[in-house]
Amino acid sequence: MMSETKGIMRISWGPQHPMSGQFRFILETDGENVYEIIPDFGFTHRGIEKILEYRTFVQGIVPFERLAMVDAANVGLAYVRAIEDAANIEVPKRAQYIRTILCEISRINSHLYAIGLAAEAAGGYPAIFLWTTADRELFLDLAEMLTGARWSYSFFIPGGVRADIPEGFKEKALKVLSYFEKRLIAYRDSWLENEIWLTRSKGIGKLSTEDAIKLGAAGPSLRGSGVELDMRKEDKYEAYGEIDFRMAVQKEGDCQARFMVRFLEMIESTRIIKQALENMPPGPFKKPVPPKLPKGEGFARVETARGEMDVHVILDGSDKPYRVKVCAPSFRNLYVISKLPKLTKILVADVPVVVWSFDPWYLDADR
Amino acid sequence: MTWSEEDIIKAVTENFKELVTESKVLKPKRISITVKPDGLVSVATFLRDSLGFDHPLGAGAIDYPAENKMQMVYYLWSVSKRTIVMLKADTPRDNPKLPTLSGVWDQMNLHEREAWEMFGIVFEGHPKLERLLLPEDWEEGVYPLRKDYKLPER
Amino acid sequence: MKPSEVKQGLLKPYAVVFKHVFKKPHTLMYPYERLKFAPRYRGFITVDLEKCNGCGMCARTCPDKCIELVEVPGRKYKYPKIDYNYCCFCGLCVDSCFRGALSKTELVELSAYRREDLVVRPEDAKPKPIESVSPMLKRFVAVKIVDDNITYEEVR
Amino acid sequence: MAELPIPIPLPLPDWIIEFIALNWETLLKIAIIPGLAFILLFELIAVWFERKFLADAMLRIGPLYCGRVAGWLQLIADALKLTIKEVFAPKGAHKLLFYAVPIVAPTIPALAVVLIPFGPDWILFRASGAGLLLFFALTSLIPVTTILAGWGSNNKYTIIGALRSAYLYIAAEMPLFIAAAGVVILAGTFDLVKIVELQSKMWFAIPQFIGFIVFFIAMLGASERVPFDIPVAEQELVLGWRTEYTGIAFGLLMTIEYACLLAWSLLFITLYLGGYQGPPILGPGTASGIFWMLVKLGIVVAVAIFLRVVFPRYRIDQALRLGWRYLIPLALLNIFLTLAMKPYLLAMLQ
Repeated sequence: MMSETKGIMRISWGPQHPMSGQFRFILETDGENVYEIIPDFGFTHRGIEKILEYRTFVQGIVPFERLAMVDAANVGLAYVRAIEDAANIEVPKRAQYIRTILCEISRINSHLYAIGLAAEAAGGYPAIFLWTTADRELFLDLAEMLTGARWSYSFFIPGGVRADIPEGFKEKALKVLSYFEKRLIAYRDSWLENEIWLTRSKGIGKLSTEDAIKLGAAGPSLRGSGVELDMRKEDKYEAYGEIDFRMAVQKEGDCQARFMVRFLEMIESTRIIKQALENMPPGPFKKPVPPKLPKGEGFARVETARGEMDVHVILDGSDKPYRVKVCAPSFRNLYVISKLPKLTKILVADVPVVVWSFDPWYLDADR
Repeated sequence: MTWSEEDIIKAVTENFKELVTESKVLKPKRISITVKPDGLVSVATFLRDSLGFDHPLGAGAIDYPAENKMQMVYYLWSVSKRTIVMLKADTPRDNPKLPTLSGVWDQMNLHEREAWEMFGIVFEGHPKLERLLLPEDWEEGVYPLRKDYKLPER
Repeated sequence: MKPSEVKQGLLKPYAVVFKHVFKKPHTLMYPYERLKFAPRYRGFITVDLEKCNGCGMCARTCPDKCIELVEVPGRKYKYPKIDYNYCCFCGLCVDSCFRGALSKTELVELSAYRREDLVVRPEDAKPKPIESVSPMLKRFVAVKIVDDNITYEEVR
Repeated sequence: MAELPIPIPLPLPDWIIEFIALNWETLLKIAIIPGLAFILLFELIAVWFERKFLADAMLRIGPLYCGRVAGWLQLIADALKLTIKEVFAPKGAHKLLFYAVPIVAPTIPALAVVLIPFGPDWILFRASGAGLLLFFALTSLIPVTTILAGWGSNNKYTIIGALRSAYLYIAAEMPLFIAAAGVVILAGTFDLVKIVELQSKMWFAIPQFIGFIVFFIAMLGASERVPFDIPVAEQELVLGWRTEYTGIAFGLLMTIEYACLLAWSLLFITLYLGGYQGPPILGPGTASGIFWMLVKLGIVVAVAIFLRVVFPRYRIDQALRLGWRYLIPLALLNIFLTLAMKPYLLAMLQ
């Protein structure tokens, strides 16, 4: 429906756009101010919830990771934990630690990707966009050494992990982490305190605490507005109970705050990996699980890099799940983006900075 | 004062004795409340306003052809109570009809559109019941996530 | 804009980025030098016809149904034929094989001109050296991290 | 028959040889140093330098295979590629304007380069003592061509891009005038050669430090370098007013950006960094003057180009606010300071 006020035109900030990714926002604007953002879902809908009903549990992990492949470990963990919750499977201690390590590697990987894109959304072709890609290579090599694949690990199975830590992994990981900490200093100096980045991101796309809760933002977008909700602290799943790390929360709720939350979370992730490597318990890394699981209902909440992903699994006694319902964090973040013009003033030139500060993953939203 | 799971259930069952068909604590910090369709909106507003469940996580439907019913599940969470409530409502499978909750939580608008196009549940009072994820030329009446829709074998 | 803000916000980023000009580039000249992958890398899958007894476990666990058991002339059992058009290299088949007949290799240069060439029959799923596939390859390299610089060193 | 320093082997009619013999010097100036070859060569080198130098900062290699050494042939290859591509006007575009702008527009900044002195007597057009005025008169024509191009392409997005580039240009040009006025007050003349002569002992950058900073920032705005490359931002709706151009027309429009950068940085050097002044390395005459001009040009352009990899870009309203609220008052302050301390500064200069 074309809004009647004169001079409003509809622009499709659409799938065919340098900064939009596989998604379309219909902006109602008068050339400068954006009055309404209408999200248009469904460009990358693959019907993963239907595919999962045709796959056994171990086979189902491979398509499930395609929901947010950049953060494959955390997403895979959500499905596996939901099945384990439904069938009350206990995971050995060592497997929990290995899972935590791979999840944090995947989180750093995803946050680096998000920071690179957010920097490029602000404009030009800043060097930090390429540095993040170069530094991600090291974490991809770490994951490759542990699981055998760089992106889609499919390393978690109900009952544990598929393989043990290879020898030499700990030394290489510690070396990569110390290198990464020095690189984070270079990022902070060249970008976080960058005066022009601050003018482009401070105070833009402000999301207050009540709105963040009421509209249902997720992950760094929620913690950027001062809400203290991090599933790793909430449920203390896997080995997060025994590892001490701080929750990154910022008060202002603007693009810079969300960017800062991701940056601090990367620092915390390096500390988590170090502690997990230090006190890695001995013992088995996998518990045999029968292919057919008893009838039941399972629910899992995992803090992926984009936010809290909730998976509700219903088993009917066969070796395939009866129904898998995924509450994707990017679905909620995209919804919050569409409500932003009513909360704060957004110009057309702000749209990429605001969108990429929520770091939406469109495949995750469309399922 | 910290609300335990039982307090929340007691609070809900007292106010809506005949509407709540079943409510139980699945796991610590996780409650499932099943409600009759006509009491859905009132229980939801009660949950949101007085019990503080104002952070919607999502909503989805489940198809039970065996018991000829479809169940719509709303996942809600509260900052103060730190527990999750699965608000469930059943409707008969042949013509599924449910009152919309987009008035209570605005985000449910999108979830209900998805449930409508995937399962065929009609939400009365929904402002814009249209396609969300499926392509525009998807023919009417075919609901892919129902159990009787067979995935073409590769 | 106070002078400290100018130094912190404008001059410092300039200096930090300028220092990166003197670092070595992290990019590799791919056809001439190639990374040495980890021993567990899931690439081209080779079939050992002696060990395999045609049980079909791998065909059942494959999520995308790309393994099919076919007759091999001159042998008793049926052996897996892998269709790399649909394979996503998840490695579940290798894990599910009790007799260890399938094994992962480091080879990823699998491009072909026709879709049929991507379907690899069991008898020619032999381990192939990488030099045979990418002729321009001169040396293998591995990443060497020296405090905050990355260099590539030759590896045999 | 004036003698020719080097006999021309070509079988030319004698009246041409006569003509060349008479004013070979101005022909040399037009063709080579401040003339056509210099501007085109500068563009090729600047674009190659930008792609190679910024690639290093991004830890990658940049153009490599074109031309045996470090991809120097890449730019000539690109230029040739553009000439082969087809140039067509969109439906309903104003044919005359659409095709006129790519031809007219690059000439204006190129004309501005003519006024810059490369040596005490190595200047193409001294404009009888009003070089600076003519320079500003010429460069203020550039937004006119961008608006004509934007309107000529008959596409409402290019109109927005062209208008934005015009706003930006006005916000950047005002501080440039006022900062240059500071130099004129100190030097007392508009003649660029005299301004350079005055800087023999001390460059004007030191007494005019505020003007120096304002001029550099505003120069980036005027030539649309990174913090201000808003009209060509990809997150805008389109690629600014250049969207509808293809082939060599697009190539010519690209040269405007670098020709502007060249013109403004040359003026920046003559006003603040002592023009062709410098220790006479290649002999006393114009040779060392040209050498020093090129060295200073290299440094200034390198610093300006490197900004692209360090900073994001401003929003249009932030850029305008920066221009109107910070740069212009600073430039005015600079004028008052020079007026107040003129005798002491002149004493410092003698």
